[in-house]
Amino acid sequence: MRRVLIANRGEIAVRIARACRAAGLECVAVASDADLGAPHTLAADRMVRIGPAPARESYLDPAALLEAARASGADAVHPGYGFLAENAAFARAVETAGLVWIGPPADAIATMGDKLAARAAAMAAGVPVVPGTETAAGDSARVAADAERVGYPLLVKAAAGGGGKGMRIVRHPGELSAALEAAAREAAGAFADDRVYLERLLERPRHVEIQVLADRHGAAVHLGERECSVQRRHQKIVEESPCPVMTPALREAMSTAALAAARAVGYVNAGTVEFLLDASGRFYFLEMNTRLQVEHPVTELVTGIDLVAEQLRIARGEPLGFSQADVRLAGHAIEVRLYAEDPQAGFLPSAGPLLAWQAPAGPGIRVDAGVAAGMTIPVDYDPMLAKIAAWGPDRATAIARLRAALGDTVALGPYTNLAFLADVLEHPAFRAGETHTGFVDEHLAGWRQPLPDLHEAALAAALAGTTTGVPAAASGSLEPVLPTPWERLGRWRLGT
Amino acid sequence: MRRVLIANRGEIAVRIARACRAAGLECVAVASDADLGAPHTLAADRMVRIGPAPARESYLDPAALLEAARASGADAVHPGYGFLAENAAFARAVETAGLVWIGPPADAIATMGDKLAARAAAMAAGVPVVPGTETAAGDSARVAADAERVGYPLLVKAAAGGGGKGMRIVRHPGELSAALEAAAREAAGAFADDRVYLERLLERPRHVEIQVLADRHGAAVHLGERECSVQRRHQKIVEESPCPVMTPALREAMSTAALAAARAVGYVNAGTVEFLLDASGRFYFLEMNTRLQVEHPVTELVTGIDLVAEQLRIARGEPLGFSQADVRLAGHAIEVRLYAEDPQAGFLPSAGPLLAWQAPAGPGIRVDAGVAAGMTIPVDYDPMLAKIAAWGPDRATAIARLRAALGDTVALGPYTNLAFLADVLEHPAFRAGETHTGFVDEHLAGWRQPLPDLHEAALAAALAGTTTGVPAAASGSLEPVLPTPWERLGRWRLGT
Amino acid sequence: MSTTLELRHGDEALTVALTIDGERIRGTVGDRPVEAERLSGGAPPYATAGAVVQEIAFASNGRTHRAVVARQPDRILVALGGRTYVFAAGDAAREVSAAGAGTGTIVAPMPGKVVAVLVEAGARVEHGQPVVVIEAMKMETTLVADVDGEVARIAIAAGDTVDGGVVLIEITPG
Amino acid sequence: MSTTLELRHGDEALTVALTIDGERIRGTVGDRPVEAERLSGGAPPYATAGAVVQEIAFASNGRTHRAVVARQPDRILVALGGRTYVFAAGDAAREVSAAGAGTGTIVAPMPGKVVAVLVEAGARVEHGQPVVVIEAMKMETTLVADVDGEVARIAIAAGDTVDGGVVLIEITPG
Repeated sequence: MRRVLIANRGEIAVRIARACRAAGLECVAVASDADLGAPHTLAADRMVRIGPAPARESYLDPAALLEAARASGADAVHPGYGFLAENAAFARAVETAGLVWIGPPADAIATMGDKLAARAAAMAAGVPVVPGTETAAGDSARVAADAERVGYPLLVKAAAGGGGKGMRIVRHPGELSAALEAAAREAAGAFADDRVYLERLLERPRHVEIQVLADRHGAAVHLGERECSVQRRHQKIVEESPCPVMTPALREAMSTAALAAARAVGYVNAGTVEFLLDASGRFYFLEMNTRLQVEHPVTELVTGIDLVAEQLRIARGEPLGFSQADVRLAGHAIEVRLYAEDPQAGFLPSAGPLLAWQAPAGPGIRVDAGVAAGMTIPVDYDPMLAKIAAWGPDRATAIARLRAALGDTVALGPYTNLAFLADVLEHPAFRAGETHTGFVDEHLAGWRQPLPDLHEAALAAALAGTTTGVPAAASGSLEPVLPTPWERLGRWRLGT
Repeated sequence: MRRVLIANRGEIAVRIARACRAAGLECVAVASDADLGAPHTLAADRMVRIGPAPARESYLDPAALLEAARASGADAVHPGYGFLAENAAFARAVETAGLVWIGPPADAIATMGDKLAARAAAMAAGVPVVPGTETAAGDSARVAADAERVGYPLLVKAAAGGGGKGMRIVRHPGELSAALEAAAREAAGAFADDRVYLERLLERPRHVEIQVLADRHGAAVHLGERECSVQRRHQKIVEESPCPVMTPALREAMSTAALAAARAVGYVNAGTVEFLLDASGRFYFLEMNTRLQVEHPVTELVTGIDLVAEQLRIARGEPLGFSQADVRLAGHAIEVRLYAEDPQAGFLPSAGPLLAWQAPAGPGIRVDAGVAAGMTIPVDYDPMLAKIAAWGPDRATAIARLRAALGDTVALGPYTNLAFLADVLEHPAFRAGETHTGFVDEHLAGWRQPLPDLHEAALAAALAGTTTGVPAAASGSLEPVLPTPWERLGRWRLGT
Repeated sequence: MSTTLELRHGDEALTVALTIDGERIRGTVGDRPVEAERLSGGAPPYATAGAVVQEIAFASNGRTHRAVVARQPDRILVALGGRTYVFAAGDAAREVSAAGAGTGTIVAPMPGKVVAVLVEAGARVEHGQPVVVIEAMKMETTLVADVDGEVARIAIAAGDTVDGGVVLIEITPG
Repeated sequence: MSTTLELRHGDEALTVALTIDGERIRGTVGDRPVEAERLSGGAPPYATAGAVVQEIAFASNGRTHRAVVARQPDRILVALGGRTYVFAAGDAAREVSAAGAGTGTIVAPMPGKVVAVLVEAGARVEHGQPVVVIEAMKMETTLVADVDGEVARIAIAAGDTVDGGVVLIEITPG
């Protein structure tokens, strides 16, 4: 393994490129036409174009990625998360092409990627699962009967799903058929697989997941848990480790279950077993994510273990360099996901030019970003701009550092959830560790951005107009100089 | 304690401001006329002007700082490092004004600030010191005799010195009087105290120092060591923890000596006891720095303890929240100091506009910077731009991460030691941990920057000229728009 | 030197009237008096995507503020303390806000694909009723009627790819 | 479009001659042929302190490069891979380099204070001999003669404060 193709984009591609460089490996970025010159392409040693902006013609196109690997002389492929990371056929194709797949065996991906097969595997391994139907939803009469058996409220979930796509909550029997249809349509669009099934909706559960690492020689360890309960649109926006209500006994039980689930599918490389944890301390297998997780930095911050570096080592066939006893959790880490979206409009994704971007810094602060000022946030992909994480010796310190870091963050252009995230961190229920998957709906429904410094902001806006030597428009082309924004802003020129 | 005046500038003032904010304290920055709008002034909640650019009329002026504290309603003063941090009279004046001094007792500063008194105190506490004269150098005949007794090569050191100022190496008796004169003159200028003394010059010693923390209730702990052997002009440029040749027994012995020295002067708050360590494993007390150290981040990275936060707690009278057994060293951290200086011209300090500045990021990377693009690096102060540090589970990983981070760093305008630092990290002797205070002279004398990408750089220079829509000059004034640099660059316009 | 800037934030009109003498600033923001000192520093200004971006630092009421300001032809974005303030400026600030009232014109919030049209031309709809489902940035989003009224025109069909800002459906209020 | 830029790095003259067709670049850098693809992206350009600063990204020989380039009237600074390349440009690039030869004119490398003058007018000095001590940025720095010769003029005295670039001592080579 000498040269790694990074089959992804954005912050995770930047992060993988850094790990490759630190490991002395060359790396190759891929870019759709929407991403030429994007930060992830400049973080790697090489760049290969893989197609037009739409993901299915570029980052979701196995043939384009394999050709990129061939053309660039790569001998390994890291899929990151999302896109083809959990596509068993792609994993197989990579290995068939004689390349190293930096991820789990294709069969493990296939089993865990099918939620129904995953539930069956977990149950067979003695791992508790959420009550639900064990077969795909079929004709409507049978589904209605299944739903009664599962009980309302329930969830319709895509068998091939993930990240909240193809998922619908159903509180009353009357909503069932519309929810099935919407979920199936979304699932078909997202995963080319319209199978859906039913699962009991637990009330106010915590989302707690266990990070596992397994090598090719049969060794497997866990790296503790992450709590990722604070979600909107069924997608995580705040993650932390450890879980605020974790106990040694519960961690022992959950991690034992997680390792059992991983072993049941012959797991190798990094993976995450997700559970729901109810108020009584019972937990239920939800699914296994057979790839690096978005929120892996919080685990890295509390364990000191570089998960991507371990992925590279495991893929090279090296044994794990440490045992379970060597894994120590120190302090507390919290991550927030900065999205281009409008929290005042149902978290509607936003796009367009990123006019200004300033990442925060400071002791314990880690930023994983895939953006730069002046770039356009494409409409074609997930609108996450960056992950901002803080480590502290205790949870209160981590929160205080992260809250201060958000105050130093600048992201102008698209709408962002920056101020919303700050208010999550400020919320007394969050500070008390009282989190569950309904946290946002319960505490922050109808959130409006507070405007404590509106007058100061207006003053800043006015002062910005009082500088005469403003920059002219800059363009990368050789056309005549554009009219300056200053001229176009002439309507509200200074009085004298 | 509610509002802290930060009596410093640059990166350390930014770092202290962050610690105050995370601790829920307000903070007040001070600014000389050269620093209005500098990053450290914008990192704080408030800013007070304290005088003209020259340090002795601003950051070294106790009256101006006390007046700033009064005017801003501050009830505590953090001195940072340098400037008045080790000025016992200032510490006393702060307390006399009814403010909390975030540092050690004035008497401890006074004793340790006088190198001769410090040596006496260390010897009395049973701590080994470097062989030398125990009294200030007097008439030349007696000094020559003292020098013979100490033995050549020797060092002339300022009694009030620090940071290499007022220090000269003497290899032959004929150089002695010139060295004494130069050292005394430099010491008089820097410290208003021309006393100098002689110390044996150890051959190829390591500089190893122990970080201590002591509260007002008699508890004191150490946080392990830092090795800071890589120096130029007697100033550290690379620091790491742990020391590559440290053993548990040696750490036990050195930290016991360090705590004994601290207790001997009734030490409270954060301090550092510096030792020289010879090849045989013997160590000698060098001096105690009675303040936060520039290189404190490497200790924070391996212990997880926030030294500035602890300083604030101790100053408030709180007991240490942990015992020696709670202090664990995990992994390895290395810091480099990025200076505006020319390593090809004897590390001559450099100044002027910082045209571009980009800090690196990534797992394990911490940057403490006090600069921003567009600011002018003043000629009036120490030319350190930033500290760039990397943590890794082991020394090799820390080096690899830090080396990659330096490759991502951009600092254009003044000369910098960026490429020099990278070559220190690349050097086989550094990688082998074979460091001593003569490392730079032994391995990197006559260093010239390698030019591996000269042709690519020339290509970039040419491409930069092919963009037409360049920004016009920007100014903060209301004068007519300046001629654009583009116009002034007309002599080397494009051909067509 | 004096300067006046008419801004609007949401429904709130804010006139900023300042007298600037070197770094000293006096005047009013809305109905509040303001006194401030402009601070130098901050990154150099630049232009991108039709906006001028500047860092603005000032001290007011003893406190230091650092804002990043992006000026576009019709709006000014200000990042301050981790929050973004979006001001309408110029003519846009003087337009009477119709926000909240609803216009009956349903536009695509961003480029995307129409997944489903949930109403027919001529149908009566109520405020809040789902009318069209659009998929953009990998999420299905349901757009709802912003008035009670009658569907006057449906400009798109399921499967269409649309640009941001394009009118999808027009509803005659009533 | 074609462009030619004469650069000098130290004593090495480097002429860059390029033909640019969209993002395709061909030509020579010094005596080496070059073929590259310009990449978009990077932060917007800005101007500060008389320099234009741009991020330049390109791929060449299969490798991606990201440089930050600051253009000043007589020189171009390029940050690439953690190293800084300083090119003389324009007329400055065409001047025959006198570097290394020495001129006998000792100038202050930066603003500072003269601590000591170590020679007298009329004295003979040797290349490398200390002639003046200056304190700047908290460090004493010793300036040495860059030629063998005779001290023709001493323009300053101990205690003087001097600006950067000011002539301190002139030595007639010989």
